Amino acid sequence: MNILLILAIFWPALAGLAIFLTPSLKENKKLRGQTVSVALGIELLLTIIMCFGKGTQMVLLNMTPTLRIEMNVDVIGCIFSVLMSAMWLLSSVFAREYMGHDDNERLYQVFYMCVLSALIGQCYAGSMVTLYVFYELMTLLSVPMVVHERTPQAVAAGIKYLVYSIFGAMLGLLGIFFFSNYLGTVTFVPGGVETAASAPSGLLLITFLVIIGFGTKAGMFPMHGWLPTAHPVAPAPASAVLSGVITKAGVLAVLRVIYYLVGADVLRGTWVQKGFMTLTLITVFMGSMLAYRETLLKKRLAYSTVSQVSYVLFGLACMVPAAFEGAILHVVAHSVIKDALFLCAGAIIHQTGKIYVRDLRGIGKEMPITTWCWTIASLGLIGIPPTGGFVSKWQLATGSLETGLAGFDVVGPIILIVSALLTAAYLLPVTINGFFPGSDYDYSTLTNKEGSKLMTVPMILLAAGVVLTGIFAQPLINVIMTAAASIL
Amino acid sequence: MLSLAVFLPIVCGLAMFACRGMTHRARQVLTEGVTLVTSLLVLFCLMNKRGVAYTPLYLLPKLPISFCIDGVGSVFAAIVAFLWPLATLYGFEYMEHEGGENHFFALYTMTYGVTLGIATAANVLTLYLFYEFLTLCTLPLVMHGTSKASVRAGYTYMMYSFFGAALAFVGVMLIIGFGDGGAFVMGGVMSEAAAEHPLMVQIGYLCAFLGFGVKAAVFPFHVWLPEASVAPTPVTALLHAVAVVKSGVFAIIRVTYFSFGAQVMRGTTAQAIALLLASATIVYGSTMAVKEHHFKRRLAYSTVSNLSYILLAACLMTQSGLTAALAHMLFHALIKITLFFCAGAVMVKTERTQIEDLRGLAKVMPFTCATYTIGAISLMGTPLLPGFVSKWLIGSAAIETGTTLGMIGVAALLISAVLTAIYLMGPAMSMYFRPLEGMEPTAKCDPGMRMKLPFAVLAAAIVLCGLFSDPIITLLAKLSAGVM
Amino acid sequence: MLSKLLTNYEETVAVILFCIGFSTMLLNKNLLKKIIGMDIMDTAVYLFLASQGYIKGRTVPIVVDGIQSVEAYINPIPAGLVLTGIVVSVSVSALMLALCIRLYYRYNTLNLDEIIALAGKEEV
Amino acid sequence: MQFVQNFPFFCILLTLMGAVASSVMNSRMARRTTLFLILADLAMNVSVMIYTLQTGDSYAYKMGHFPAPWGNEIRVGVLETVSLTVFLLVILFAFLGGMRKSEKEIEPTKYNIYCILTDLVMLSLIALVYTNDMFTAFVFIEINTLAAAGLVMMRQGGRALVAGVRYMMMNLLGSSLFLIGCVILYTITGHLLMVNIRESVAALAATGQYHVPLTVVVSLISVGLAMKCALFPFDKWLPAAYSNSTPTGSAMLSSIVSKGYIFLLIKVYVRVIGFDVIRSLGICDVLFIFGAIGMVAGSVNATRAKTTRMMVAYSSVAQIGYIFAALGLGSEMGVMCALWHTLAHSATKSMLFISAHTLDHASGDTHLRKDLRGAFYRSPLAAAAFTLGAVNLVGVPLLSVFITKVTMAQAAIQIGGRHTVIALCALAISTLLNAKYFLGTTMQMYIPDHEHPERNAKVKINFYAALGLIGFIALNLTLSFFAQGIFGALLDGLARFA
Repeated sequence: MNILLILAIFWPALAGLAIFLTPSLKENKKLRGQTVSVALGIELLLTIIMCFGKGTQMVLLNMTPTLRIEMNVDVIGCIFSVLMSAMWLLSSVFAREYMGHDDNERLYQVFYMCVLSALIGQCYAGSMVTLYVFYELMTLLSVPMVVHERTPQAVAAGIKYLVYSIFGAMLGLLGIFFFSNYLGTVTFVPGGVETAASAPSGLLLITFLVIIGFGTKAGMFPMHGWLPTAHPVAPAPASAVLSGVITKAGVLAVLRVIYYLVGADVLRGTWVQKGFMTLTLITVFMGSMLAYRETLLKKRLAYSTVSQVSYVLFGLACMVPAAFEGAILHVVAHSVIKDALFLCAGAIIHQTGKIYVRDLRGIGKEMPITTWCWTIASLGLIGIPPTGGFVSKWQLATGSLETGLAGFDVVGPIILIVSALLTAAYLLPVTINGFFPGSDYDYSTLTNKEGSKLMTVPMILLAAGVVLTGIFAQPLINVIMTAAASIL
Repeated sequence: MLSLAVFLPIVCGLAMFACRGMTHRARQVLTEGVTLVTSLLVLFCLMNKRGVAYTPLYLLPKLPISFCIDGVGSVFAAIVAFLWPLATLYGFEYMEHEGGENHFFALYTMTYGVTLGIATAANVLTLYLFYEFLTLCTLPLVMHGTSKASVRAGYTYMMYSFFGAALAFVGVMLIIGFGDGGAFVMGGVMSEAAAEHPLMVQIGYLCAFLGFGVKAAVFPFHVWLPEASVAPTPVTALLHAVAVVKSGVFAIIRVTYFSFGAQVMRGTTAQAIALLLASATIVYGSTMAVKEHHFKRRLAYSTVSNLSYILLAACLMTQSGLTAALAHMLFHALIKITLFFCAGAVMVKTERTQIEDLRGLAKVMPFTCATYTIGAISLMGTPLLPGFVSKWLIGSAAIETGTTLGMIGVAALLISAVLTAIYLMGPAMSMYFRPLEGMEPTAKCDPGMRMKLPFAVLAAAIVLCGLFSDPIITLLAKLSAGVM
Repeated sequence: MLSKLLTNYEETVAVILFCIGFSTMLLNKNLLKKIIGMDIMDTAVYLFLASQGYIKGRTVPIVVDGIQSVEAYINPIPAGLVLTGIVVSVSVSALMLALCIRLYYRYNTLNLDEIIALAGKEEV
Repeated sequence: MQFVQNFPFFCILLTLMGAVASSVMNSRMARRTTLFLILADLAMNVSVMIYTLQTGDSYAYKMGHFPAPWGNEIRVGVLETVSLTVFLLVILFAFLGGMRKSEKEIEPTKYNIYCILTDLVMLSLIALVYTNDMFTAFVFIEINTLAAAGLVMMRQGGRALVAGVRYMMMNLLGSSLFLIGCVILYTITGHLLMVNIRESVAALAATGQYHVPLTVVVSLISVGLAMKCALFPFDKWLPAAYSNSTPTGSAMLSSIVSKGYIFLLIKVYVRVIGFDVIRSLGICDVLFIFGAIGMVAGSVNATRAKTTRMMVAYSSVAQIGYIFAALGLGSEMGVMCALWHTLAHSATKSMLFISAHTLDHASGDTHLRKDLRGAFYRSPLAAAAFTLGAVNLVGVPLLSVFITKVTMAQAAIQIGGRHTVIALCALAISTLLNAKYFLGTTMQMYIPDHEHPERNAKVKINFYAALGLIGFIALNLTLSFFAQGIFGALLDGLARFA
């Protein structure tokens, strides 16, 4: 199993480098694209296999006597890893068409693969240090994806992304220093290391800082500034994984800190939990508002990410089983949905070159499949049954009622619902104007601009996923239950 | 043997002054040869002659000049011995456009010996002696250009150094006076003196700290370092990133742990002041580096802040602190010299000195830019690379002390880490992701073999140090525990 | 007090003379006067020395009417010293005077301040 | 009584004869005589030195037929001979180094007088070092003063003459204070031979009476000699006097004349009065304070000096400050430091003066510091010598002055308290200032003059100057590298000095 674990972690990176260096793949774009997809397919397989190897533990590398890179496969890790590799695969397929005429595509692929490695590593991380290590690597490796377009604003956005993330990571590092001081260890233990009911006030403060730090990646309120700048400038497949998956890396980190290091029991009811919840709620609302006011298509999606990821964080902040399940479910749902939306947006931009929402009248006529996918995805994000979004949000709402924190149990659900309405308000117009351009729409110029299969298939799959996660949510919920039971 | 290692380069350097009429080839062979031989000698001593003391002469009765390689000294000696041949090799190609090679390499070689002298000094007087010589040897190197700017830089350097020397002299004298003779003993020689007149001892420590701190570019006295970056790059790279500045740091480590003694100084006001200064310098240096637009000056400022990382760790006055200090000393040496080499290569090959001019250089000097990037990401503390390891060690050592000052130190550390990312990654990104200006993309201006070789070696060394840091750190921990 | 001064009046006079000489030498601008002051000062010193050398009721150490015990004579050394001293001071004042003449030829003044001022104007 | 024991006396006699004889010679003869005298004295001293080093003891040498209490005698020991050898070497090199230039600067008719003055300075130095009799000391002080004044005025420029006058005034004041001191000492002890004075002073001090007179005596002597050495408050006359003389003149004045007085002062403290008494009188602290102030003040003035020689001259004030501060520490270590610095400084400072003159000459008979830019390329040897001197005075380790600093610091730390702080501060500050003006000037020498490339051409310096400079360099390096031995010799010399 250890071999498989190592393989699961490093396979994408190795494959990426191999692809980059193999001379025969230098020229042949098509072949290269296929190889990448295949490689990612294998990776998906590997991660699925790993699900049967739960509890595998190993030390990857000793950096210093006190600094060990140790791995530990558990439920949460498996869920995240499978999700991530799946998303990766689909976006890579999409990318083959989208990046078709890009001459730096080769370089892009390498980093694309390496980032996945870092992510998988983070999923299987067995200790805070390990997590931090892969987190940091992932940040750096994903920068080239952001600046890929090579435009000045792309570079500027890249630097902004870098600085925000590094700052967040530094807060995380600070946390590690103090955790190893307060808790004596930074190895993950389900339910948290600190079992004593009363935690030193320093520990609470540090925990809060760490949450904010890793919240950066998840675009949580005080540190969300980079996200709307960075995601849109990246090429569509990149932005799809950036906001669909990479934001979840932040979520994962927060999750690990709260439930596997400090312990929910320690934090429950403290100012940390309240503050954290407040921040998430602010973010949820603010994100939706900004998305609503935004006219650039991709940027609007970026803002929506800001708000949606904070749903997840809110779920984590509640620290009750139901909310926890909701959170994990929403991780899955949101990844799928946001991937779908970004791919759609990418397809639209790639085929029509329209980047403003207002220009999208009649898009449904030009690109029916894309628009349908978009519609389904948006419904999912709003939370209409029977999509995954509905299940997750339902769980979140119920969970938030159970927290028993005066005020939050009322405010929480309300804000969630309000933001859901806003979500409808900023996503559906595309569909509506797209299918019903109105009487003055000139049908004569109408041509089918639908993209090739490479573009449509992933979208369709994702759209299907949106629905399926809703219908067959139960098995997933059961899995999550076990995890939740172990840590709450 | 050891004294030979110290004096061989000095003598050869002096000899080179004498014979001016050498051909390029002969000089280069001679210089490289001497350097390599010395490095081998050092290696030999490291292997076989640990803890054996040699006393070539007495300054006065009871005041010997003596050498001895002990644990901490061997680290510094090893660093120097590893880097010097590389830098010399690099220097050959670089200096061809600067001229005045004869006395340049003569002094360069002499400096090697002097630095070794510092590394292997067995008592504080010897240390001080070579410390002063270092100033004198490097002064002409700084002014090598003999332009107005370089003369001014030289003057600044000289004044600051001697200010430092004057302060250090006071400290050294107090050490010799109170700690009979001031031989280096792990744990210090001042314990009873500290009991008798604590104030004097603290003043002495501060004097020594600030005095040697001038070379280590501690905040109020850092000015000379960015100024001195007008010097030819081999000088800036080796001397102002490794030899000279590290000597300052090393001297502080020496007096802290081997003369005054960590036990004695821990918790005193002197330590507090030292720690605060170090923390201030860390942040200040990074901030200035961010503001700076001249490539080499930016790197110089980054040196300022990184040196204070080491000082911060050293002034924690715990064993883990010392370990961290040594680790960062080693890693920063490797990384910073690499960065400077890249800057130098860019300067020689394209006459570009400003950050803005680096745009798109990756197209024409891929090798150099790649090396630079490796250096940059490892200095900003990317996991799996050395910078992270040392930062980790420093941070945990600081927390371990559990003092407020430790916390402040950690805060400074992390703030500066962010700034580091800004000022190092900015150039790296513009190298790769900005269009090249004023140059044919086809023009290949990567430097020649004699420059590339050091690049390759250093880059490899950095990565290896990062991946296999465990044995290194364990060794350092042993050394800092006072094991030979 | 006064009686003390009167009883060993040589010393008193010597001190007074010394003061006169000292002040003359320092305060006067005129070179010649300075030299005179210097001489007075020296003289004062010699007077002092000579007076110390003489002991009441003893004779010069020259054998006139049969050798007597040592107590009969005064110690000749002070006298010798005085002589030497006088010689020295004479030579000193000679040198100074010669110097004065040179300076006078050069700047035809003897006022030291003026001379210094004039000399300051000359090339280094 | 071996024959070699007569040599000190012969030295004095021979030099005296030579000086007198030179008055009727022409310049070349006079010069040769001087050279011969120097070499002869050197030879004799070296042999005496070897003798004393072998016996390790010091002996008194009776002059004339009168035994101790009445007669006049000289005292010879390791300390005397070693220091005197160094001084004589300095004289030799200084004379050689400045010979040709002095010929140019002095009227040919006056040249033999110049030689005579040199002889006399040498004579009085030897006598001051050897004599064991207060009044003899006074006489030779006067001779020294007169000869030195002659050297100051030798160039006969207006400034030189004025400098001479001021020099005379200050020095005569000093020597007459010294004389009064002697006389009072004589009146209270009834002796002039140092040893006998020592005994009776010890007796007096034991009785506890005569506290005031002793204080007066010591302070008169100290102040008198301090005036002549230009200790801080009395230093106004010095720079003009030193910097307006001929090369040899300034070298001798800075490093021979003043050193003679200092040696005498040390003798008075150690041999005549005795240190325990001195300390009880509390004169030391005064000297220490003024010395410390001098160390700083002199350097401060030096940084402001426009001309090179002025700078060097002012640095002499600072160095004298070192010596007196060391004496003022009032411990054996302190005296040792003062002695060592007397030697080190005389070797260094004379070298600096000679090389400064040579460099000025090579740079087109300039005086200004800024004109020295690129001087290294004009005359490398002189520049090297100057650099060595400068670096030495800055106090770079391994060199002689650094040893002074170490000794002083250690002595101060032994005493502890206020002394430590003051001494260390003074040392630190003066180091910094020295670096500022000396190394600042030296750096300039190595920067080629880009505006006037023709000024970087090499200028030939005459053979004797080169000889002198090389000699000086050798001497300094010897003092530096064999410090341990010499220092040790002086140390046990001092033990037998009292």
